[in-house]
Amino acid sequence: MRIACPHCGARDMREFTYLGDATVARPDPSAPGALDRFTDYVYFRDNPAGAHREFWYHAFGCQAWLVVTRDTRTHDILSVESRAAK
Amino acid sequence: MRDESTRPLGQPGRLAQGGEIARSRPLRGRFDGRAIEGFAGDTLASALLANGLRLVARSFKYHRPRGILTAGSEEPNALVELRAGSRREPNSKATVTEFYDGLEARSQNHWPSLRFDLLAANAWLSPMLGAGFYYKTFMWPPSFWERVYEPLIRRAAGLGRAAGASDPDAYEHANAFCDVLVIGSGPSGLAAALAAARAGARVIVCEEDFRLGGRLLADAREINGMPGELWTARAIEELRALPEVHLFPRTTVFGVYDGGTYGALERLCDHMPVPTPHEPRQRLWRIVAKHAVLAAGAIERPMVFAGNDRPGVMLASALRTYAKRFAVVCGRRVALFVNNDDGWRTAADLARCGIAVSAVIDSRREVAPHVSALADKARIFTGAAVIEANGGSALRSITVRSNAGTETISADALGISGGWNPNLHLACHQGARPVWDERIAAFVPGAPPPGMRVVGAANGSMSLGACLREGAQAGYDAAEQCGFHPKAASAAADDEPCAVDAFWHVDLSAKAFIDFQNDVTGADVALAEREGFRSVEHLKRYTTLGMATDQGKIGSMHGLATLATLMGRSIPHAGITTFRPPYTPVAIGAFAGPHRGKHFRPARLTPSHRWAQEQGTVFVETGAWLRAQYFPQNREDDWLTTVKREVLTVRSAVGFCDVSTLGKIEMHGPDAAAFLDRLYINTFSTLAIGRARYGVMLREDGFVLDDGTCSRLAPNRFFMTTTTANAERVFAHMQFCHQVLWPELDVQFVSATDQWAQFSVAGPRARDLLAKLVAPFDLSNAAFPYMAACELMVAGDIPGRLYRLSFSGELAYEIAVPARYGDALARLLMQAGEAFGIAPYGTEALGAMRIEKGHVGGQEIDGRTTARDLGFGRMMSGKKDFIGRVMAARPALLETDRRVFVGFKPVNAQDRISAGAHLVPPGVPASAAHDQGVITSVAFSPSLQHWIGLGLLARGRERLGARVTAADPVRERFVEVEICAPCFIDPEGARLHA
Amino acid sequence: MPELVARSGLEQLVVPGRVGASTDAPGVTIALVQDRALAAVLARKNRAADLASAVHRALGIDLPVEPRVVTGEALSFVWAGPARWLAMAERVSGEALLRELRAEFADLCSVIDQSDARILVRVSGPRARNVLVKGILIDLHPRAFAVGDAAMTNIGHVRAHFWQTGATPTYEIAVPRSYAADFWHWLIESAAAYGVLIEAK
Amino acid sequence: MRYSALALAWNAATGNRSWKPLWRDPDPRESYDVLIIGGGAHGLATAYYLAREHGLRNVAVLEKNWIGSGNAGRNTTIIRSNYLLDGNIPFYEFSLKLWEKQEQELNYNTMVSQRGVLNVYHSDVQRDVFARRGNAMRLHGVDAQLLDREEVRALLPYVDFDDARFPVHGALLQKRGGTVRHDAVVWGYARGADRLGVDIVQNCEVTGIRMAHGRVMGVETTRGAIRAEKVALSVAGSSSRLAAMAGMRLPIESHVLQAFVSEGIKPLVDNVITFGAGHFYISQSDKGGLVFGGDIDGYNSYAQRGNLAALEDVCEGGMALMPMLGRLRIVRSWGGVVDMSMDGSPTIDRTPVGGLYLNAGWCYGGFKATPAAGWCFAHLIARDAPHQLAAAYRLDRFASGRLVDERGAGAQPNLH
Ligand SMILES: Cc1cc2nc3c(=O)[nH]c(=O)nc-3n(C[C@H](O)[C@H](O)[C@H](O)COP(=O)(O)OP(=O)(O)OC[C@H]3O[C@@H](n4cnc5c(N)ncnc54)[C@H](O)[C@@H]3O)c2cc1C
Ligand SMILES: NC(=O)c1ccc[n+]([C@@H]2O[C@H](COP(=O)([O-])OP(=O)(O)OC[C@H]3O[C@@H](n4cnc5c(N)ncnc54)[C@H](O)[C@@H]3O)[C@@H](O)[C@H]2O)c1
Ligand SMILES: Cc1cc2nc3c(=O)[nH]c(=O)nc-3n(C[C@H](O)[C@H](O)[C@H](O)COP(=O)(O)O)c2cc1C
Ligand SMILES: [Zn+2]
Repeated sequence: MRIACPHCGARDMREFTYLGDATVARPDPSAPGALDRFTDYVYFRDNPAGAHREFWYHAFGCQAWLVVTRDTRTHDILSVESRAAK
Repeated sequence: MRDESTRPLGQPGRLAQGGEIARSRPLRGRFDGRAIEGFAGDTLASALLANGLRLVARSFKYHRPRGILTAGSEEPNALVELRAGSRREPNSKATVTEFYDGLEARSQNHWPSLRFDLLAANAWLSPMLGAGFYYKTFMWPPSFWERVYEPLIRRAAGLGRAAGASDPDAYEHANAFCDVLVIGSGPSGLAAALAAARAGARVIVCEEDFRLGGRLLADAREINGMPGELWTARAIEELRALPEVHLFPRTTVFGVYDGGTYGALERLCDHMPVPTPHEPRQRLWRIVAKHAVLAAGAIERPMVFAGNDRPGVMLASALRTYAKRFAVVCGRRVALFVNNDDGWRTAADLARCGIAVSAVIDSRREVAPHVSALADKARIFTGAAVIEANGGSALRSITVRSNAGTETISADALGISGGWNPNLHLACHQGARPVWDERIAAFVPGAPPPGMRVVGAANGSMSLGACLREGAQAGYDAAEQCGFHPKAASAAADDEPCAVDAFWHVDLSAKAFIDFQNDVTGADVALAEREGFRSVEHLKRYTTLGMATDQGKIGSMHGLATLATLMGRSIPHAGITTFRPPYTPVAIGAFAGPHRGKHFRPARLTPSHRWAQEQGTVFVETGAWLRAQYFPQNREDDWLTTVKREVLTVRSAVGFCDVSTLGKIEMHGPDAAAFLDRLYINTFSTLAIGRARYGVMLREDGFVLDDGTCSRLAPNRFFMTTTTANAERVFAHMQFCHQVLWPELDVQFVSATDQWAQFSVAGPRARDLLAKLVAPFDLSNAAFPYMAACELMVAGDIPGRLYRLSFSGELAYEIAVPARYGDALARLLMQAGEAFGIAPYGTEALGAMRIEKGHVGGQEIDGRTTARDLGFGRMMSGKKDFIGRVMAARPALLETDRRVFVGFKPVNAQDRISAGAHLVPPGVPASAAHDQGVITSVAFSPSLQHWIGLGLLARGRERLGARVTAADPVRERFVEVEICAPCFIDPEGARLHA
Repeated sequence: MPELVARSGLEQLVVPGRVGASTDAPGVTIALVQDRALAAVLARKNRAADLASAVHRALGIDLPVEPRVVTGEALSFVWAGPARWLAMAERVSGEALLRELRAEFADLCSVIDQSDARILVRVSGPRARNVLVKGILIDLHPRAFAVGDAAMTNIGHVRAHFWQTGATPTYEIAVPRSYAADFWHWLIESAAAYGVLIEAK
Repeated sequence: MRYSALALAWNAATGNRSWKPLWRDPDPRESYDVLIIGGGAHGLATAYYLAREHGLRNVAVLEKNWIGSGNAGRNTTIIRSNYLLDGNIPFYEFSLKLWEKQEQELNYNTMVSQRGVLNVYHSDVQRDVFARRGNAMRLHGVDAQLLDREEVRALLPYVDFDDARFPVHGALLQKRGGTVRHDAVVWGYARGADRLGVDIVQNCEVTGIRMAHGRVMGVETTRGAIRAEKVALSVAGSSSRLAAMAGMRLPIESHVLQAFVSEGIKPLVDNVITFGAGHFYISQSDKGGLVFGGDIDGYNSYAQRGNLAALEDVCEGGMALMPMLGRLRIVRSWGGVVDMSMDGSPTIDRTPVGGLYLNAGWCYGGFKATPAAGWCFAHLIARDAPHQLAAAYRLDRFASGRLVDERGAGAQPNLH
């Protein structure tokens, strides 16, 4: 698998580490029901067979956290965005 | 006997002329101890045949005599043990083993010998040993499985013997990129390569054979009016001259991976007895190609009839290959049994080499006259079949059934051709399902993976003309899509007849082999169907069809087709099993490449490594690092003596230890303090400049992630440390927090782990020692108290850092200098410390002292403990959010009977406690019901003169002074221990504040 | 007070002379680059553009915004990630480089000494590319990677930052100091077949 | 027909014509008492124990492909109960005990081979971590032995003790651990369940779950709708997809795990060996192939195939541990979709939907659990109450914090 890092260019997957589901967002820790929401945030995941937005970290490269949209049935990479400030 | 084995056989099978062999370079080797001769350009198989050896192997299950079936990597029978000693390679295919001088090979899987194999008796039992027989028996008595049945089965199974010794050869990895990867160098591949390369594209051609040319080396054909081999030679010459073309013979593309990544194995030195110096045996290529052209050709199918595995029965195309390419005749009385036009060409090609074909048996009723004309001298049987191949360990005759009845024809070679299977393996590695093509009665590639084009015989286009056209077109298209301007192709040849009628078996007897290598017969397929294994995948797994080293290249198609017939289904409906990498077997060593032995993983070395080596230090692998474990001195003969001395030196004088392995992070920026507040459970924004603080981080799930210290060097400048083990994970976590969670924070950080050589200098004389190194810096308690931190000059003018941190509990400092000075600083510390009785200490003493002081380490931060468990409950700030705060408040994490961090000392001071022991109340059996915790770390305390331990115990903090049993049944140690506070030395901290 | 002597840690390994196959001319020439100061330069939040202009004003060079190395008179900058660079200067101390950069660009970036965090190796010669492709999974063909190009990647299990400085080709490779011995081993093994010259510094 | 040596002989004498299919191939009926989704080892074992232990025979197992096509048919066959945590040991030990009598109960030779499982360690710290685990096992009455270097050398002379980056110091041995012929387990349970009346329906993909008033009503399949009051999900790597049909998200990611087999060779590796310093484990199949694997590829995938990086990583581990492997060749690689859970442990529990039960999250280690998972899942389905051996595997543990995290890796599936 090769991921086109927006900063570095297309690179083999072994330069990256994986964190999974990027559709979740860290809840407001002070909002009511925070514990339930955090449980959801930390443990419960989208796990689709198809397009999946997921976090990859360009560990050996530029150390940017990327949001990669990838088809989990074919491993085709549909898009890559960076979360690193430019 | 000896005489006989060394006497050359004289190559009775070698034709007087022809062949792509170098007659000027004769070679000698040995097969089963017998001398064999050949020429450069031979394979072991062609040499064996030239020497007149036809029986070369015994089959897997029934130990049937086997010969050479093919001339390629699809060979199921002729597997040998190649080389000897630690280089022995079992199951090597004679058909792709290049012959070299001194080659040594042995036949395998027989007892006592190849010719007289007593295990051939299995064949008599074959009715009982059909598919899956072992699932139905060997169940009684139950205890016999491991002791009797399984060892018997294991010994019978398997083919060759592994060397069983460390592989002495080297392997290498390499990466390549190209516009067009061409897989296979037959006419299709060469045409593709030429079209793309002429346009200027970067082209790589991989060919598994040691010679390029594919079937053009084996078949007598013409291209552009010239002999095929001449065209090939010219094409290769032209390609070789182009700067952007790389031709890789002896290189098999074995797998297709995501993103246009192809795995290929180059055999650099397999055609010599041992690799040349500095060369690896094999090189594993990862090829990233924008486009790939799969021109892997087709694999001929056998015919299924009784005795079809008899030595002498060979693929018709193999007969042609041996004759034309190797100038070897496989028999003097040759017959052919075919179901397609192409098989007939064998007669014409062999005739050209002076070998007459005596009979052609075609299963089809009708054969076009211009096809049958190819064998004008032979007896022709149409609508006929060979029903049995007769003979013992060599073919003697065939029994033919035709309209005219049954007759036996004398033959010592039978060429069989059941049609051709496009070699679509690689087109399917990404999961594409092949589709059935009735025209050629074979599967052709479905949608190939992105970027791949399949051409020529691999695509089901069997005629040479079509191969050239398709190849050139694919090369053209690929180059064009890469932005080049290719020109139309020029090579042309006829579209020879290649009609075929499906023909799957003559009979389904127990002697009609479908999967030769696994001895799967027609009877097995029928049995499987009868027992309900009606999915092709069930058939495969129940009978082991297609699971041998040839992965069904030879037999699978017949098996699947037979199943379909038996069930009355169409072949495409029944389907085909999955193609998986590797295309042909690949050595495990090649995948590992250079990462083996001491270089399995890099050993990270500390700045003082060299110096420590000189001290005769014992090193220990701690994760990625190699660290000094202890520094034995003269006459210290066990590690504990050394460690005791090291600890006592620190406690009484001064010692030092390289702690450069700690993860180090430099953090700058206006929001650095705010960022740290969110990372750690405690607060850092309040930290004064020039001060350090201990900090604990949680994971978002509320369990402890890591601990370390963080110093504030300037208002917006921090220096933090992580544990050695977690450095990478913490750094990535921090990047996540910054980039994803809080991008609004203006903070910058980099890893500085390798930048600094950092030494802990500890002991009552630490200040006196350091004073010599950092003068004129004021080290007094007032100027530089416990937990102070600063930048300063070391040894005059080296910019360094000093932190007054203590892991040992003594008056201690961590001093850091740029890593290049680490070695010198170690030497300087030794020299300057001599007057104070200094000793270096290693990780053992470091660990012992941390246990004496009750600091948590990796055994306590095991990913299941909370800050409260470890005694950091009060550090958790209630005034701010931080990672893990919310989840740390889950009910189970707050329970009062959790196992918490406490210390242990043996009730009987002589007793040794061990880490890993479980804690049960005294006097009760050591059973799970009574399990209350565990000892996580132990050390011998030289100060206390007994073993001490740290651990996790249910309600431990409420039970100080009480006793539990430390039960260590795996080491048969049961020790009564007293629960104590996790600090054994100087609990008030007087020493570290000294 | 005795002076502290700088050591690369590779003294035992970097022995000038020929190793590997005895070819007429060495296929690969390898040298340890010493006396070069390195500093990580990280733009403050939203200040990358300002930093670039300031660098341009002060040094007359453009900070690379993609993986490249830009060489100025006294200073070079290698791109090291989004809004991050590795500044390099010959024959000055890390401390001096730090001081200079902090003085010039104080509010625009954070500057952190990395002079000792890496070992820098120069690999050149007609077979240099053949050696690097054994570890680097990046296209090094001149059409794809030319003089001035840079990349961060891994060589085997080792993190590496490298750039091409000459067409011969010549590359400079920075690896974390603690990995240097392992990296050196790999490098020499991979180059041996081509004949290696290890240069004195 | 009962299987035995005698039966083999009799059939051989009569042309092997009387063998019968191991299971019928029925069309699905309109309704069942219980529908089990997933014809893997777990689903079939569940059906078998439902019928045998709870007398529930109006049961169908629905399988989208052919039975055993999922992880049951692609795992590396290791069974063991050498766990650390209290939530795990009794469960896996119960499973091991069921394995020990499985062949006689099923009258099918599943080749349960208790050849011993060794986990080698490389340092004193790792030794103590293994000792902790071994002691936990012993406290639960499970066999465990801590071997030192020489004891390992006697068993595994070919391991690299000398030139290794991480020299072997010893091993934790569970003698009763071993391997089982994976496909035979599927076929054996299928045959057993079929004989008790269970319908095994292949090529029947569940495409929807019918619910009303918070209760399950049945399923939609590619072979039509089927009614049932109880629906039990046992679909391993597809768990999230099935749960999504019922409107649930799970604490699971589906990852690819690869495995490899070498060419067949004469006996070479007699035990199951797991390398403690890299990602590698190995055993030799009775057919002669070395079956080995390592870490998951590390990313979500339903492709049932992986990439080169993981393959290289595994072989590096193999060569580091046993450099004699170098010249042996891999003949095939494959991948399975494993249901990696957030704490590395499974869930056998009810769901918020009445009558819908879940058996999932087995990660890379659910094969060894097959008998116990089937047993406990059957109990849960029949009684609507969790079995006490699976008490730790509840869904609410993520909210409560009562996790079963053997590795302590936290909520990141690819680290477990
Ligand atoms: C490479 C590999 C190696 C492993 N090694 C080991 C090991 O050594 N030891 C060990 O204990 N464990 C091992 N495991 C894990 C083990 O294989 C699994 O945990 C276990 O097999 C899962 O249970 P199962 O057999 O029921 O799953 P599966 O066999 O996967 O069964 C699930 C079934 O559900 C079916 N299904 C899915 N969706 C639907 C639908 N919509 N409708 C109908 N049917 C559906 C699937 O087709 C599949 O047949 C390994 C796994 C892999 C992939
Ligand atoms: N008339 C017929 O029925 C018929 C049938 C089959 C073939 N043919 C003839 O055979 C020829 C086919 O030409 P072609 O070029 O398509 O195929 P080819 O068989 O000539 O060449 C294919 C080449 O690919 C190589 N190869 C296969 N897999 C490989 C891999 N994974 N990695 C590296 N190399 C690999 C093979 O070693 C071979 O040299 C034509 O001459 C055609 O006429 C005719
Ligand atoms: C324990 C075990 C042993 C195997 N042995 C072999 C073997 O000897 N030969 C072979 O071709 N495949 C072998 N396989 C792999 C299967 O052929 C197949 O690849 C695997 O079951 C996955 O199925 P799939 O490849 O059809 O998707 C083995 C698989 C397992 C789980
Ligand atoms: Zn990047």
